[in-house]
Amino acid sequence: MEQRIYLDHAATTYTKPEVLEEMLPYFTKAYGNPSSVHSFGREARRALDKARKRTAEALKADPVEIYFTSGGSEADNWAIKGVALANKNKGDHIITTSIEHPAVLDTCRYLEKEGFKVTYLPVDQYGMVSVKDVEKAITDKTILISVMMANNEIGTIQPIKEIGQIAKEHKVYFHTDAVQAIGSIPIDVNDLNVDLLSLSAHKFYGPNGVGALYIRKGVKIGPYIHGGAQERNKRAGTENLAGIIGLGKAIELAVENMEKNNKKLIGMRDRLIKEIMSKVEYTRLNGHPEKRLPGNVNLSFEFIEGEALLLSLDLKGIAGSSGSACTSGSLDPSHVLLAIGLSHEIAHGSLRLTLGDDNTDQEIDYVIEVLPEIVNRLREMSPLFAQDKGGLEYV
Amino acid sequence: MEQRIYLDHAATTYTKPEVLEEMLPYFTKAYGNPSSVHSFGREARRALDKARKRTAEALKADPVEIYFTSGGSEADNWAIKGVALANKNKGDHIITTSIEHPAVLDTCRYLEKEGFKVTYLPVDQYGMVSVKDVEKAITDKTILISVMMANNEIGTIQPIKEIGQIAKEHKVYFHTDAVQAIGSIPIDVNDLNVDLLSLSAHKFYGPNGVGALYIRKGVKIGPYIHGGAQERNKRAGTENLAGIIGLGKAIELAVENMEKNNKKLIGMRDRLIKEIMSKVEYTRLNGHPEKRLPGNVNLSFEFIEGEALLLSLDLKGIAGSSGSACTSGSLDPSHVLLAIGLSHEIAHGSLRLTLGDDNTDQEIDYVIEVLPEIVNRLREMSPLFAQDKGGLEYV
Amino acid sequence: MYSEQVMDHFTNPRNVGEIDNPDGVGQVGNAKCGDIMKVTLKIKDDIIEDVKFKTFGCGAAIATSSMSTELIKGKNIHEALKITNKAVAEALGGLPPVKMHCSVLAEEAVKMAIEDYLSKQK
Amino acid sequence: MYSEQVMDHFTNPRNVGEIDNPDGVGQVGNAKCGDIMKVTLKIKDDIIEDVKFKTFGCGAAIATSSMSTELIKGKNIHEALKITNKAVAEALGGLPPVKMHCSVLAEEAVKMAIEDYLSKQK
Ligand SMILES: Cc1ncc(COP(=O)(O)O)c(C=O)c1O
Ligand SMILES: Cc1ncc(COP(=O)(O)O)c(C=O)c1O
Repeated sequence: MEQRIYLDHAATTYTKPEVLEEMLPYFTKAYGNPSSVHSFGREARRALDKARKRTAEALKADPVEIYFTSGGSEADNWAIKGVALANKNKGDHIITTSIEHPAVLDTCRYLEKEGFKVTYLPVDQYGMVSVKDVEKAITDKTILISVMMANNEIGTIQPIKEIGQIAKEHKVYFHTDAVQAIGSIPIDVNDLNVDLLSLSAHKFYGPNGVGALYIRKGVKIGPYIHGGAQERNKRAGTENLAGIIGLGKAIELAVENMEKNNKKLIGMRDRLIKEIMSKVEYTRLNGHPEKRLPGNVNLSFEFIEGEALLLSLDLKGIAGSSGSACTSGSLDPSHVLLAIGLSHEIAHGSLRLTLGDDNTDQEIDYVIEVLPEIVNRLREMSPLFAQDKGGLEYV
Repeated sequence: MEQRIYLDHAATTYTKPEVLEEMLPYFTKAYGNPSSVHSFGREARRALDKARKRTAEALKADPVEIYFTSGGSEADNWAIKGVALANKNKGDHIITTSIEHPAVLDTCRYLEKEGFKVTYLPVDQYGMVSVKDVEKAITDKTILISVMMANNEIGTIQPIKEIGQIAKEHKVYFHTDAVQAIGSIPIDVNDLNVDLLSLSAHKFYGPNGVGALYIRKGVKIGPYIHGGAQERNKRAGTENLAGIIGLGKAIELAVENMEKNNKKLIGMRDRLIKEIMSKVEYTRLNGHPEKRLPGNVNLSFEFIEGEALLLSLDLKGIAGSSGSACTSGSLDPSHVLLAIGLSHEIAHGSLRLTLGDDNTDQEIDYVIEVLPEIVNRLREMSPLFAQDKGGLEYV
Repeated sequence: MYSEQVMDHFTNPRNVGEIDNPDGVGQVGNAKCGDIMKVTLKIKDDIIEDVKFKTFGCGAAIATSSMSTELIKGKNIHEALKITNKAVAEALGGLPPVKMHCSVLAEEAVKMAIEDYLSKQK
Repeated sequence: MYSEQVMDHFTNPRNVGEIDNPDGVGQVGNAKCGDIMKVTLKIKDDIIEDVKFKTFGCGAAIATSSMSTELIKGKNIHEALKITNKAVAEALGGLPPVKMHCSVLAEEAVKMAIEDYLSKQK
C-alpha cells in the first residue's frame, strides 16, 4: 500500500502543523498550572485566556461563556444532564431527534432511566427535522431541546435558527451539538438563539481530547465534573493547556478559512457523488442533496456489506467509514440510516467518505476509479446480487 | 528574573521530552480514530493497546481494568459517583477523609445533596487517617471507602494496604486517589486490595488533560460519560490518543526510575526542610516527618501570609504554592491544614515546595539562601510579629 | 485486527461462484443481520468434488466462507460434517472475538448443503 | 495578575514601620481572615506629618497599605478621610476583582487612626 488517502475526517482529523506548533511550548516550557500564582502559572493563565477569547470569537460569544471540556462527548453529557438536573423543579421533558450522536442519545436514555421523559423526533428521508414537529412536541414540562447542527453520518444540516427561535418563544433551553459544524457552517450563537453548544477540537484539525461547551450567561446548569475551581467553578480538573491552546488556534483557522475550504470541499464532494452514482448502479445518496456538510459523501451500495467494502478500500489505501466510527464497535446498522428509512440490508451496505483539507483532486480521481471495481467485485461474490438480477426479493 | 526554579511539581509537571517525542506522531501522522476499521484506525488501536498495557503494568493490573479519562478529577468523579449510583440499592453510605482533594470532597458533597450519607474521617496532626476509624465508620449501608494514597498538600502517605484489607473484609468497595502517588510509591492493586484507583498524567511528567481510572474486574459501576462504545462501552468520546500515549510512556518511566528519583528527591527535601527550619524561627513542618512524598516540603511561617510569600519568592524566580494550586482560586486557608489542627492564622502562612526531576542541589542552595530573607522581610512588615515578640496574642 | 490468513482469503477468496445443477445447496443468514452465505456442492460417491460459495457479509464472513470451502473440498461428506467453526477459525489463524459468529455461518451453510444432498439421496 | 504599580508597592513598600508615640493608631482586620493592617500617624495642626503601616496580608494588602499611606501623607486629615478604597485601587492601576476587599482594609485602617486622633483631641 503506497498511497494512503484519508477520507474519514468526520471520525477525526490530523492536527495541523501550525496548531501543533503553538501547542508545543506548553508541554515542556510554559507548563505552569493556570491556577498558580507564580510566573509559570501567570504565563499559562494568559495563554488560557487567549484560547478562550479565540473560541468565543469563533462563535460570536463572550469569553466567559466558554467552558473547556475533554471533548464533544463530555460537552454533550454536561449540557444535557447539567440542564436536566438543574431544572428538574421546572419540568422533566426533553426533546431531541432520532439521529443525534450517541453522546446525546445515550445521555438521554440514561436520563429516561432517572425518570425524565424524552421525545425522539423523527426525520424525513433526507435526515431533516421538522421545525413544526419540534414546536408540537413542546409541553409545559419541556426544559430542553437538543438538536445537532449537522449530522456526523449523513451530513444533513438542520434548521437550527428556526428551532432556536421556537425554543426562545417557549422559554425552553436549546442545546446544539455543533461538533461536525465548526469550520463548515458559520455560527453566531445570538443569531441562532442557541443556549448551549458543544464542539470538539479533533474535528477541525485541532488535537484530540479537548472540546468546549458554550453556555449562555444565565443558563441554569451545575458542574458535571466536581472539584477544583477551574473554569469559574464549573469544570474541575487541571486544564489541558496545550490542548486548549490547540483548540483556540484551530478554531481560529477553521473560521478564517471556512469559505475557501468549503468551496473546495463542495467541488470535490459533488464530483465524487456524481461520478460514483453514474458508474455504479443500485446506489443511493444518503442525506440531503444540498443542505449537507461540504465534506460529506454517504452512499449505500445495495447487495454488499459495509465492512467488506471498507476493508477492500483500505487494501487500496483508501480510509473511509461505514456509519460513524464511534459506533462501529457494535457493527449494528447505523441508527441514522434506519431513521431516514433505509432497510437494514441497505443500511449495511453504506459507505461514508468525509473529505478534508488535505485531500486532492487526484485522490478523488483515484477513488472514482477504484471504488466501482471494488463494489462490482463484492457484488459478484454476493448471493443477493444474482438473486436481484433474477428478480428475487431480499431473503 | 534570570533563573527560574520550579518547585511546584505537585501542581503540574512539565512533559518529559522523551514522552512528548512518543506523542508527536499521533498528532500529525498516525492520527486515525482507534474505532476505525482502516489502516489509520488500526495503527491508532495498536498504540492505544500498548499504552493501556504499560499503564496496567505500572499498577500490576490487567489491561482490561484500565479506563482512560481526561484527568484525575474525572477519574475521582467517575469512581465515586459511578459506584454510588450503581450500588444505591445496597446502601447509601460513603466513607472518606477530611483531607481529600476537592475532586473527591466536592463529589461527596454533591452526593450528599442527592441523598447519600458521607462520613468525613478526621486525621491526626500529621495528616494520617486512623485505620481503626475507618473500620468503626463502616455500617451495613456503607458501599464505598475513598481514601487518597498521598496528600497533595502536605504529602502524607496513608495506610492504604491496611484500609484495603478492612474494606475487603467488610465487602465494601475501596477507591484511592493515587494522583500524587504515581512514581513516588510502588503500587500493586492486588496487594493493596484497591478496587478503584485514580491517576493523572500531568503529575508524573506526562501531558495535561489525560488520566485513568483503574476499575477492578467485577466492580459494579456505570459509565459517567455516555455515548460511543470507547473504553469497552464505559467511557465515551474519541480517545485522546496522543495524550494516552504520553501517559503510557510517562508512567513506564515513572515506575522504572522511581527508586533512583526518590532517593534524590528525599535527599533534597530533607536538606531543604532541615536548613530552613534551623534558619527561620517560628516555623513548623506540616505533614508526616517520614511517611511523606519524596518531593514534598510544606512549612508554615508564623506571622506572615502565604500569597505575599509566594509573590516574593516569584520575584526571586522561585515558583512555589500555598495550599493546592487547584484551590488557590478561593484563597481560603487550606482545608488540609485546618484538618491537621492548624489555626487559620498559621494556615495562611503556609508554603508548599514540591521538588521534581529537574531540580538541582544548586537550586536548593539558592532557596535556602533566599527564603529566610524573604520571611524576615515580610515579618518586619507584619503587625503580628512585633506583637509576638512583645508577648502579645494573635489579634 | 484480522490475521494475514484472513486477509489473504478475503482478498483472494477461493471457490467463489455457484455450481450449475448442484447436488446440494445450503443458504443461511439473512440480509437484515448483514450476513448471508450460499454454498453449492458437486458430490460423487459421497466425495465433495466441487464446492462454490457466495457471501454477503463482512471480511470475516467472506474469509471463513473461502476457508471452509477449501477445507471440505475433496473430502468425504461425513468427514466434512465434522469440520467445526472452531477449526475454520483456527485454520485462518484466529478471528477477533466479535467475529466468531461469522465462522458459525460457514459451518451451518456447509452442513445445510450436505444435508440437502443427503435428503435428495433418500 | 497584578499591575506594575502593585508590584512596585509590594516590592518597595513606602512607609513601613511604626511611629513611636503616635497621635493616632488604627488597626483593622484579623489574622483568621489573613489580613491585618496597623496604621500609626503623626499629626500636627490636622496635617498628617508622618504615617507608617504594618500589614499582615497578601500582595494586594501590602500594596494598598503602602499606596494609601502615600496618598494621605502631608494631607489635611479631612482630605485624607475623603480618600476612598476605589481611589487607592485606581492609583495602583487597578486590582483584580477578587482583591478589591484588600483595599477596603487600608481605607478603614486610615479612618480608624484619624478617628483615634480626633477622639483624643476632644
Ligand atoms: C490528589 C489529587 N487528586 C486529584 C487531582 C485532580 O487531578 P486533575 O487536575 O488532573 O484533574 C489532583 C491535582 O490537581 C490531586 O493532587
Ligand atoms: C456529532 C458529534 N457529536 C459528538 C461527538 C463526540 O465527540 P468526541 O469524540 O470529541 O467526544 C462526535 C464525534 O465523535 C460527533 O460527530
